[in-house]
Amino acid sequence: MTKTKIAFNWASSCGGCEIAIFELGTKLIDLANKVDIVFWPAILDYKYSDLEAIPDGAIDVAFVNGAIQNSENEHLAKLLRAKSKLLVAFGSCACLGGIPALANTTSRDQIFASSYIETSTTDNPEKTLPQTKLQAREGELTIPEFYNTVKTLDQVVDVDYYVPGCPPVGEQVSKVISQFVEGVLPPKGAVLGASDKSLCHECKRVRTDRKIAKIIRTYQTLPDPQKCLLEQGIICMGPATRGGCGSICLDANMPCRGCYGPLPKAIDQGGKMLSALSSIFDAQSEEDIQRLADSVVDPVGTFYRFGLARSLLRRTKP
Amino acid sequence: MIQLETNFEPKIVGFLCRWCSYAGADLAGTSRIKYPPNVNTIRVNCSGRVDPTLVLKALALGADGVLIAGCHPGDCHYTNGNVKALRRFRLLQKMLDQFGIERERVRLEWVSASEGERYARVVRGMTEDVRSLGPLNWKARVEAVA
Amino acid sequence: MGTKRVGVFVCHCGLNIAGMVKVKEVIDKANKQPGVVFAVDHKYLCAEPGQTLIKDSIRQHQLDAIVVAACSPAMHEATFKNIAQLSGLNRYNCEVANIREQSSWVHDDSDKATSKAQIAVRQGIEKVKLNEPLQPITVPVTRRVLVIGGGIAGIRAALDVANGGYQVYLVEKSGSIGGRMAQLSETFPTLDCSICILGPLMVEVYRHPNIKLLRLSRVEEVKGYIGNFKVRVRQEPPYVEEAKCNACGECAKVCPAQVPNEFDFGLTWRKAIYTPFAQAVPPAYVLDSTNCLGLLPQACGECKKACDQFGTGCMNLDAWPQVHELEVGAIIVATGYELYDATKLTEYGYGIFSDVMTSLEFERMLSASGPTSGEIRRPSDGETPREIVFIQCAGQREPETALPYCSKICCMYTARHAMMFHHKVPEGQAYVFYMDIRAGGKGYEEFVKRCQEERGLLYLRGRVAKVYEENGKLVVKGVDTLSGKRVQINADLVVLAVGMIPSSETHELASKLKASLDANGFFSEAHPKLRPLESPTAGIFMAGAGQAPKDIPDTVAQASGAASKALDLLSSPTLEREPTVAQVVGELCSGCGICIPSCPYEALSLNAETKLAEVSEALCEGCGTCIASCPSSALSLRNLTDEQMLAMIEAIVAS
Amino acid sequence: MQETQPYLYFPGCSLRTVAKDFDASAKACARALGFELKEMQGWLCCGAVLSNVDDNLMTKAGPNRILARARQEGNTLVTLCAGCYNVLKRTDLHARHVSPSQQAINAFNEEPFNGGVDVLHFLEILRDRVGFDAVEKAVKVPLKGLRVGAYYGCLLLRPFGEMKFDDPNRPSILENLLVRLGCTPIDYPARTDCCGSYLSVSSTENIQPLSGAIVRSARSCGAKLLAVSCPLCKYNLESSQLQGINDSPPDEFVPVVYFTQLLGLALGIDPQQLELDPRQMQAIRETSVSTVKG
Repeated sequence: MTKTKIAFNWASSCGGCEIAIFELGTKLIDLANKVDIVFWPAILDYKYSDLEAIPDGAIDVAFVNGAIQNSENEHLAKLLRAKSKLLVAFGSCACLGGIPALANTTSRDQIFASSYIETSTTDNPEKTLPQTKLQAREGELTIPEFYNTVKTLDQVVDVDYYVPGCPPVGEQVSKVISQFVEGVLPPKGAVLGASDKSLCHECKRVRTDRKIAKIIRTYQTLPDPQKCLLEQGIICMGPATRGGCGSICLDANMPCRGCYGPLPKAIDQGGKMLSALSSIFDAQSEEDIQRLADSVVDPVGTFYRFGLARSLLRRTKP
Repeated sequence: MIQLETNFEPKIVGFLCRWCSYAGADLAGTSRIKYPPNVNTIRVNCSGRVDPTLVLKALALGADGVLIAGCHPGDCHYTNGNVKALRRFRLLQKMLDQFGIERERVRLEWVSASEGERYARVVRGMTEDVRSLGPLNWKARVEAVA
Repeated sequence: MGTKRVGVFVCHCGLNIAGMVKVKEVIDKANKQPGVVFAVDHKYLCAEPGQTLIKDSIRQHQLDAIVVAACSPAMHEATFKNIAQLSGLNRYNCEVANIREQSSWVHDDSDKATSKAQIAVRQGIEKVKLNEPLQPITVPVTRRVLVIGGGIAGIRAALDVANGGYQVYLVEKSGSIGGRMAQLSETFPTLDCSICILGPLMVEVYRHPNIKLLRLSRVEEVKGYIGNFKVRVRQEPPYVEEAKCNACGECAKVCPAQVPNEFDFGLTWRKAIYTPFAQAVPPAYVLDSTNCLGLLPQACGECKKACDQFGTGCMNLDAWPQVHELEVGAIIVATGYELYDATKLTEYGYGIFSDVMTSLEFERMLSASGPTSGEIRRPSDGETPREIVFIQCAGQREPETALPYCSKICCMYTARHAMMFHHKVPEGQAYVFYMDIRAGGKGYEEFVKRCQEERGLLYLRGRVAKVYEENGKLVVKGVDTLSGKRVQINADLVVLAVGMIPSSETHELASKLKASLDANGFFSEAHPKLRPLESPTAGIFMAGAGQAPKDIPDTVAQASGAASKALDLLSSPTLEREPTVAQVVGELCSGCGICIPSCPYEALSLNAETKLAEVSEALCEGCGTCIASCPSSALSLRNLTDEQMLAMIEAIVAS
Repeated sequence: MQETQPYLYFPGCSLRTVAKDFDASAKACARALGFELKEMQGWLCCGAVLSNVDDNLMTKAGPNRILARARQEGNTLVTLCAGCYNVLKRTDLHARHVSPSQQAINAFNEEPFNGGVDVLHFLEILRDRVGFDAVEKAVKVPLKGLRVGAYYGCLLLRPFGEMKFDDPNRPSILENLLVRLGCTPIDYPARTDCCGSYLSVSSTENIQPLSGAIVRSARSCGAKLLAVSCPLCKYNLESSQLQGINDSPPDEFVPVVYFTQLLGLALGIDPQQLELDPRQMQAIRETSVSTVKG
């Protein structure tokens, strides 16, 4: 039998998704017998040329993690798209934009300014900023162009399947990969390795009355490990987020941050969470309502921690 | 980027509660009170029906403003749907501030069934505010800075 | 669903729409919309030919859904849904686009009004394409009626419903029914003695087997909906057993606590235990606990002693307020009126000069059972006034400082007052300041004419600038616009025809009933012309001055009308409710429970086994608040789903 | 309680000519109460009551210009003359919302004005900013027994919808102040009647019936003195008595003073500084039991 040809690549990401694959541990060995990894820059030295050399459509399935934040990310995404029969957005960044997409609350100029000029540890008297091209003695040097707006993978290429998670949890990953090996697949566009119901559905915490009298942040309290965090005043994205992760954050007494992304029918994860949360505000008067709303620090960062690029507005007003 | 088009006519989506504000708008009609035609209304049973997501969607689709109008607090036909609308709206406002969307563009107003004049005033005021802010044109804006 | 064959009908409404909106262009635009197979206009779609046109077109073009672009859905949505149903469509495959109230009538730029109308029509098309056929939900009707207010309106309405064979609860806040009419001396234009014609009706109410009279009662809470209201009424104790009390009055004789008698507007005194007035119904004494020297702990108790010794022993000083949980199918609101606070009209000096009085105070003075047993006396010194000035429109038709509206009855009763004065003080001289005489009504004009022609009765067309006291007389400075002269009258008594305002607790009651009020605080009607007896809130009807100032004949007519509306509602054991309620899509619900508290009607609950949310359709009012709160978008409102909202938003924005 | 920052102040023509005493006494009182009246730059005639005529836009140009200039220096403007107060306050109100007439005026004037200057009367400063309690504390010479009839006239009070200064039919602000000064305010019916205003220029004969009636009414109710806040009212009330056409014997003459002059006396300010003439002082001394110096 011919082995399934698999490629892995990372775009703008922390690399956690690569680790998620290592998490398979010994399963990797069995995997190696079934599949044939043709491209995986994170662990083996590949050049663009190696990828370019692969005939179009020769790869069975390519897993791309990371958001699209620069021209290289986009170039490789397109290249892999051409070379692969199936393209999978792997991990929250590829699916939703992820943490890198929080850059959409600012702009390239601001990011450059703080990274290359303002930060106290920076020593850059000429205020030199990254140039895409530079004439050096060796010839023209180029680095990728940094984008103003971070995109999800499917905002630059056609994507067949989505595997959310920051990172996707181990057992889900192996399940997903074997799904591809066995070729038993749902219709195009499906989300794999995640539940269609919200995290609340699998959450073991006890819910009593759906009311929030005040908002507290995790560092301000040691939450009761038995009770629903939302009812303790901690903003937990669980109600608006796909389950399937095994609620590991909640087991660690930490609220869900929303990395598994919006629910199947929800138009916008952040908007939905905002509505759900404020709906159960325990406030009647104009003042109390305002007070509660004000106590939600950084709504965008809270409700769109992983989903900004995938959201309705996608970024702050340019 | 976005050049201000001359004689720009704001496009405003209005969610009106059936019992107070929609009736108020009708009263403006029966009283023949004139106001600008920039708000097209969607009749909902209660301002509490208006999901903030729909507001975001309207803006993303290209609306220059969104008006939500309901009964005055205490007068809600469904006891306190308008209070729930207010809870959502206040938090939404805070988030829209972060997105850089001017407060004049998204408004929650109380208009009772007897306040035709007030409805006309609200529409006039909002249309003028949004007009002076210029088009929002969200999609184009975002793509312009890709 | 998307493949519906949609028909669009655009109404000219004579020139109301066609005068501003270019109907043809609306048709053309509609024809371009995907799904629209037929579009036509008509002069009056709501009239018979128009309805036939719709019916025929539905058949001819095998339409699955229609959009009617006409007046506000508040006007004729039901009519058009009915015609759709008659033509074999499900009534929910009909949408109304409002191109009159919210387009042609409010804009003066024809092009802009037209494009707004086009958008409205497109919204309707997009929505109706996604409408699902629904069957109305039938619910049982509680065949009882609650009447709030025991004045002539409430009395008449209660009697009519009761005679119709249904049980009535009549709630009255004071100690007796009768209301304002009981305080009047005569009624215009016939000069019938007011209490003589009211009294028998009051007794009839008291004796009627179908009427349960709850005096000293207030509505505390109203739940439910048309056909099935649940009303909590709190009844203060009279401390007297109605049935046993024979109104001997021994209790009042010994009562040491004297208070101004509100029935006579403080022109007389009453005891803390009293009967509101001679003909009070029920004919029993009442103890007003706020003015009693003390019940908890009992401070005096003289009344009880007297009652036990000389009376029927009907008193019980340890009584507690009662709470009645009433279940009714319809509510008739007859809360009546009060007078505008005359002390605010500082130019007339009411409350400063004791001889400036309101028309109702004067009414009491005219009444045979009143403080002066019908004689006209100056409150200051008890003298018979010779010169009397009546000021009409006091604080009325004054949008800037007082009431903007006309109370409709003042011209008539002032004429009557002037005439009565002249009958009682033949040598006296009466002056009436008026803006213009409004005597529309059977025999009214004739009556006013008669008064005006009376000797010693002078009508002055003009307003009064100020009233002040100067050596024992009230100096009334005004102008007679007909002679163009400033006039000054040194009067003994000044009577102000103060405007009518809704009873003090109207606003509070309205929000309990969820019934809307108009700009002046009166109950507003579902339609000023076509549904004047109904509140916009289904199942609530109105009678009397609580809806607008009106005289007794109009009040009685409206009361009987409201009663027949209620009877109509009760005539069938069940009633159909809008099926446009919330529903849960099970596979999407995660049972997070966020929606549960958002429902004001406890229609949402988590199923014990599945742990998923479910809706009780009988309880759901379809407000849609839960839909907005659901983070999984598992809840949706029938025929106003998120998909439909988005489709309509797109119709607005994308055009 | 005591204001330290100076108030922007509009004197107006009369207070520079016939009513210097009003101006002087008010400034002295302000100082004694711990605040300054800072005269605004480049003020000009308010246009007097003429500018209430709606169809005459030209008359509105002046007051708009004044307020536009005042706007440069602050957003409150204090007036003393009831006429100026009436004109300027209503001009500001009118300017606050867009109207064809306002647009026309703004097109005409070099500097457009769209409202936003709170025009206050000196009495409002005393009542709302300083507070009558503070005023009472500052009283050195209570004017005990001084029977004063406060005269309001029209311009402070009407049109009520716009002025919202006090109850147009039963005002009380002057009386409330006078009581704090130790005076006995006299209530009399004609307090708010019209003095005849500019008819004193066009048809003098009409002043007597109007102003004369006011004086008679006050006198018959026992007023020994009239306190006003308008130079024109003062002129009419006095002339109606001086013109001899007044039937009353001279000893029944009722002097007319500005409320600021009584305030000044009570605050212990020298009558000369308040520019009180002998006749007025005499009337005051006669009736006031307390010793007023000077």
